[in-house]
Amino acid sequence: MDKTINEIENEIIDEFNFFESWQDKYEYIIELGKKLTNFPDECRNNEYKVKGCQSSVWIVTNEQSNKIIFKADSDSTLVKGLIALLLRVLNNRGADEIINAKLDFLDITGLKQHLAQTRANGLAAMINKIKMYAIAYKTKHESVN
Amino acid sequence: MDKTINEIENEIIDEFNFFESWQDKYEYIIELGKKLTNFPDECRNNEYKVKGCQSSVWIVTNEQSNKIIFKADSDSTLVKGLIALLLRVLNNRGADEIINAKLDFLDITGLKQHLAQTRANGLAAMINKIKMYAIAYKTKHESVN
Amino acid sequence: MQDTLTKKLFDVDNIRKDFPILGTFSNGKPLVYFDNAATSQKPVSVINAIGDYYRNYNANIHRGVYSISIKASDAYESSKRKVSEFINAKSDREIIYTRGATESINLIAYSFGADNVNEGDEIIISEMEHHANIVPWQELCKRKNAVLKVIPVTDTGELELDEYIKLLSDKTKIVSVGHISNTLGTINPVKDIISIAKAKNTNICCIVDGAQAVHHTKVDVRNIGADFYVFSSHKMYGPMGTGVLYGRAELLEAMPPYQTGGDMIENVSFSQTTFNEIPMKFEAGTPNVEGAVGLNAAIDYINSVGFDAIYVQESELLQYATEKLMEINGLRVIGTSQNKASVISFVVKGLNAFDIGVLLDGSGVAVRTGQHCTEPLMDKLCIPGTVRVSFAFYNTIEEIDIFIDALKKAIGVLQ
Amino acid sequence: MQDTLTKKLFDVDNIRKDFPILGTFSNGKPLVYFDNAATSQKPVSVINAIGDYYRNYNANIHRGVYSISIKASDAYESSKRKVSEFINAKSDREIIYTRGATESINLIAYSFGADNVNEGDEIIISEMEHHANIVPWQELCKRKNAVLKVIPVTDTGELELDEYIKLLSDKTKIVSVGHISNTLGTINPVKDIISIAKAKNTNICCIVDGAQAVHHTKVDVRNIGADFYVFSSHKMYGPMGTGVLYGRAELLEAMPPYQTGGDMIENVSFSQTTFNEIPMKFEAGTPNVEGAVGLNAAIDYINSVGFDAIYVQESELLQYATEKLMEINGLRVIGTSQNKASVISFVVKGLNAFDIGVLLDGSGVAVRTGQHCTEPLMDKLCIPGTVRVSFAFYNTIEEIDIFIDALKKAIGVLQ
Ligand SMILES: Cc1ncc(COP(=O)(O)O)c(C=O)c1O
Ligand SMILES: Cc1ncc(COP(=O)(O)O)c(C=O)c1O
Repeated sequence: MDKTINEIENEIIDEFNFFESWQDKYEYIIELGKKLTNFPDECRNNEYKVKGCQSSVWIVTNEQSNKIIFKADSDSTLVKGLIALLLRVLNNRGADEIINAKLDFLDITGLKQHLAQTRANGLAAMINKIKMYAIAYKTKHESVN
Repeated sequence: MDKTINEIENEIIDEFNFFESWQDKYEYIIELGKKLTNFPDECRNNEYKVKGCQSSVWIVTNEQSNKIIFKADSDSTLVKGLIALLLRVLNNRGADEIINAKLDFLDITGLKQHLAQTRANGLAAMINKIKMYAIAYKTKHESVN
Repeated sequence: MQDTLTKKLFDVDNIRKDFPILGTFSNGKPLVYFDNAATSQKPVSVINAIGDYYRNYNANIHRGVYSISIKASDAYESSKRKVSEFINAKSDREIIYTRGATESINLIAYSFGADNVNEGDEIIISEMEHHANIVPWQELCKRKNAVLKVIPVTDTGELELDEYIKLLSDKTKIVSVGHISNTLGTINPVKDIISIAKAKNTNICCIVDGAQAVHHTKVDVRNIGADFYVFSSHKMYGPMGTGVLYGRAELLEAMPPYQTGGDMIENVSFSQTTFNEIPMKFEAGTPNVEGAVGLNAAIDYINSVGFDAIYVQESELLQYATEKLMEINGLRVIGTSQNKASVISFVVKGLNAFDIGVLLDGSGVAVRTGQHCTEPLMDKLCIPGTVRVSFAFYNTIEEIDIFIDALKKAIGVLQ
Repeated sequence: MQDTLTKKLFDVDNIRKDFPILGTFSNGKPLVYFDNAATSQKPVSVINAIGDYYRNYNANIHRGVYSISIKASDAYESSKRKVSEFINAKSDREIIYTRGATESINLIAYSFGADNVNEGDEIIISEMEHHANIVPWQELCKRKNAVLKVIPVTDTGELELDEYIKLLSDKTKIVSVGHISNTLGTINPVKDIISIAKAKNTNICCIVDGAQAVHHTKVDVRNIGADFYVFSSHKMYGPMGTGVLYGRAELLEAMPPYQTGGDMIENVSFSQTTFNEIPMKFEAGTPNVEGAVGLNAAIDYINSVGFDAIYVQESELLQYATEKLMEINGLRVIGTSQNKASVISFVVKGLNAFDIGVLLDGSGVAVRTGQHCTEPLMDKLCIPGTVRVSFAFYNTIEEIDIFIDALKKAIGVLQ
């Protein structure tokens, strides 16, 4: 995967522009959510849980040749769809890239306004967690060098 | 003094109807207030004080041939004027008369709305006190009989 | 014949014109507002009363010597009298304005609790209480080393009165229960609950959380026998920011003040401060006259519609919506008490409540999803949350049809 | 030249059109509203913001999944950001909405006091404090067996800083002073007061009661160095029923909650309840969105007028009125500090303040009389009360002329 974060964000923005109604956009997100199935069952517990008022989000991470790999899940299909979009942008990247990502697509697509901004869904907490992982990874990596 | 409470109240109502503006009515009340000077100096203390937020009211009482006699004072000239009106109606009467007095003139003249209703002036507390005196007097009197 | 008569009692189309927001659009669709248990919408008479207040007689009250201050004081006092009559209190001295039902309960827990609850004493609440009627008691128990006892709830969402009776003991000092459950809609037999407690010991202090009740049914605090009764203006068509604490004068008089500052004092000096009489003793700071004026207008509005008409309309909505929901496959209504207000919680098998709520919003339908500030109840029922629809008398059968259609579509997309 | 420029900065006739109540009549005379320190009047933008809220997006916030709830949440959050910028807080997490300045101080006294004030500790306030900044500390001292120390006031109505320095000790835990006196108009050197305390011990908690300040002068809480800063919406052209508590995040995070209930909790169970993060931890119950929206509009209004223009206009009113008052025989101005806001208290020899207030009302002039919730200050100055006039930027020189004429007439009648 050689595309930059920016390129993928632009892809997503184009995709969302393609839909006319929010009804359609939601359906697309739900489809993405239904397809997100690779989360390890044994990790769906409190240790990996991110606080969210109405829907729970779980996230696990590991590292592979200087890249960080995330897997995440939620009990909400919509939130899973958002996770899928988010991981499409952030997964399998270096710590610096993740830390510096502005994630403007959430605003530009209107996802933030429609879904991501409600405190209820835990997405903000998840983005936070992803960035914290990246910072922790970087600190560890730098102290090794 | 043979006039009934009602007759005196009506006199006062007529007097107030005579004035066109509240300015004039206030001036009349102030005149009455200035003339109210018979309060015994030594009684202007906490024992005889009625609670009022902004102006203080003092009141003393005694009895004379089945009638109750009040003397009262205030640091506000306006309140003194109101006291003068009130005592013109209630002074030197029997306990029952006092207890049953409705004091409608306060409403009809607009005095209540303009002056007497503000918690500030202690007039309500004074009326209360006068009635309490009358009730106490009656109780004492009846138990004697 | 009877039916036409009832219909004439109440013309919902006309009523709806009184609520400007009901004519607005949400996501391009007419707004269907089914989150009335969270907060109600406001009739134009309430909105205008607020505007009129600020345009014509806004002033600080009680100590003012000038006309608009006297007018504002009068408005504040007559609002108190209106509330007092509305719930049949003995006197407006028993009506304290707070910020909301939550603050009212906090005030009782702090101030009544200060002198009347001691180590080992017991406080009884129920499993279906709103957090506002749980956490202040937990905190009081912590401060005092007292014990919280909880009346369990049946599977249909009713209080287990047998268990309640067993919980009552010589140590019971307070019983505090909700009049109507904001999650289940259950109307609790508060009069019975109180008379049972009082039969055990007349000194048990009985508190009713009426936040979900005062706008659905005529409340008579003396008939119920409550020592305290609390509710919020914003749930009864009045403005936000005002709540009511009714308390029996005798109890209020004996209680220490809660917040302190202006208006609630009689005399202040650095050596000694004395407090004002009730109700002012419990109203520290500049009173919210706007809120009082708005609440007054809200009660006038409720009275003009009338509880008979409100009951007829809301019952019809409840019944119709329940029937339509029951027809949906995999849908389960949570809270099936015989005696219910127009609040319906439900879950759909395999689906997340939040997802359903978001999709309903896409159709202009506003519902609440989640735990509704009743987490212990959710835990007891072993569900993570529900979708809740709650109706006011201004809602219609047509709106329910729109909702049911949107719900079916949402389920289809999500499954 | 400079003068014409300043004049152009500010056209009072236009400004007055923004405040509907200023065009009304009182007792047949144009209303002259000089009781701004008690509560301010509201611009039409604030009144309309409230109406617009109830007409278009009234909803309970934070947990809503539907559009108007999201819009209402946004409005609430952006109001917080507006307040945060207005007083230059570091973050909107440091802004807590309360019912008013009084509740803000009660919250601090209860919650900060709980863990930080112990037996024998000292709390410093001043002799010119409003009851709201006295009684909560007296109550805290009672609960904790702590000691209240009082900075004396000079005859001109200023704090005796030398005495203040002497009062500071190793036991001092809290210093709480008013920014501007509601009775005297004195602007206190709060920045100096705080830096003196912090030089003694950085852990001394410094609280400023800004109820009379935020609408007169640009407040920068970080520049002042305050740990807490409190004020009320209704005195700054916003709606009643909302107040602000600014607190440094570090302190707020360490404090236990004050009121408990909905919105301020994270998880509730009968065995354990955990609390939400700041600022929600301190906001129990349904937030007053209306108040937040109105306060936001009020700050926008203040910003659009600008503190430079406000200062110029209010200084001119203060100076002109002071001069005119000084010309009256037997009249004494109470509070003659060099550094004053547009508040003037006075007494007239041999006359009662209440009588003067009532007669002024007859001429349409609204003033406050009495002790202004500063009874200890009155005791110190040996006066039973004052007449107080307090100006906002929408007041005019012509209004002062009307007031002075009416005052002279009143004095004539009363003497
Ligand atoms: C200096 C000062 N502090 C505190 C307060 C209390 O404000 P509120 O009554 O709005 O709570 C006031 C106003 O009454 C005040 O002038
Ligand atoms: C049953 C019940 N009690 C108490 C409350 C608390 O009311 P408020 O948030 O207005 O203080 C609510 C509403 O949220 C409720 O539904």
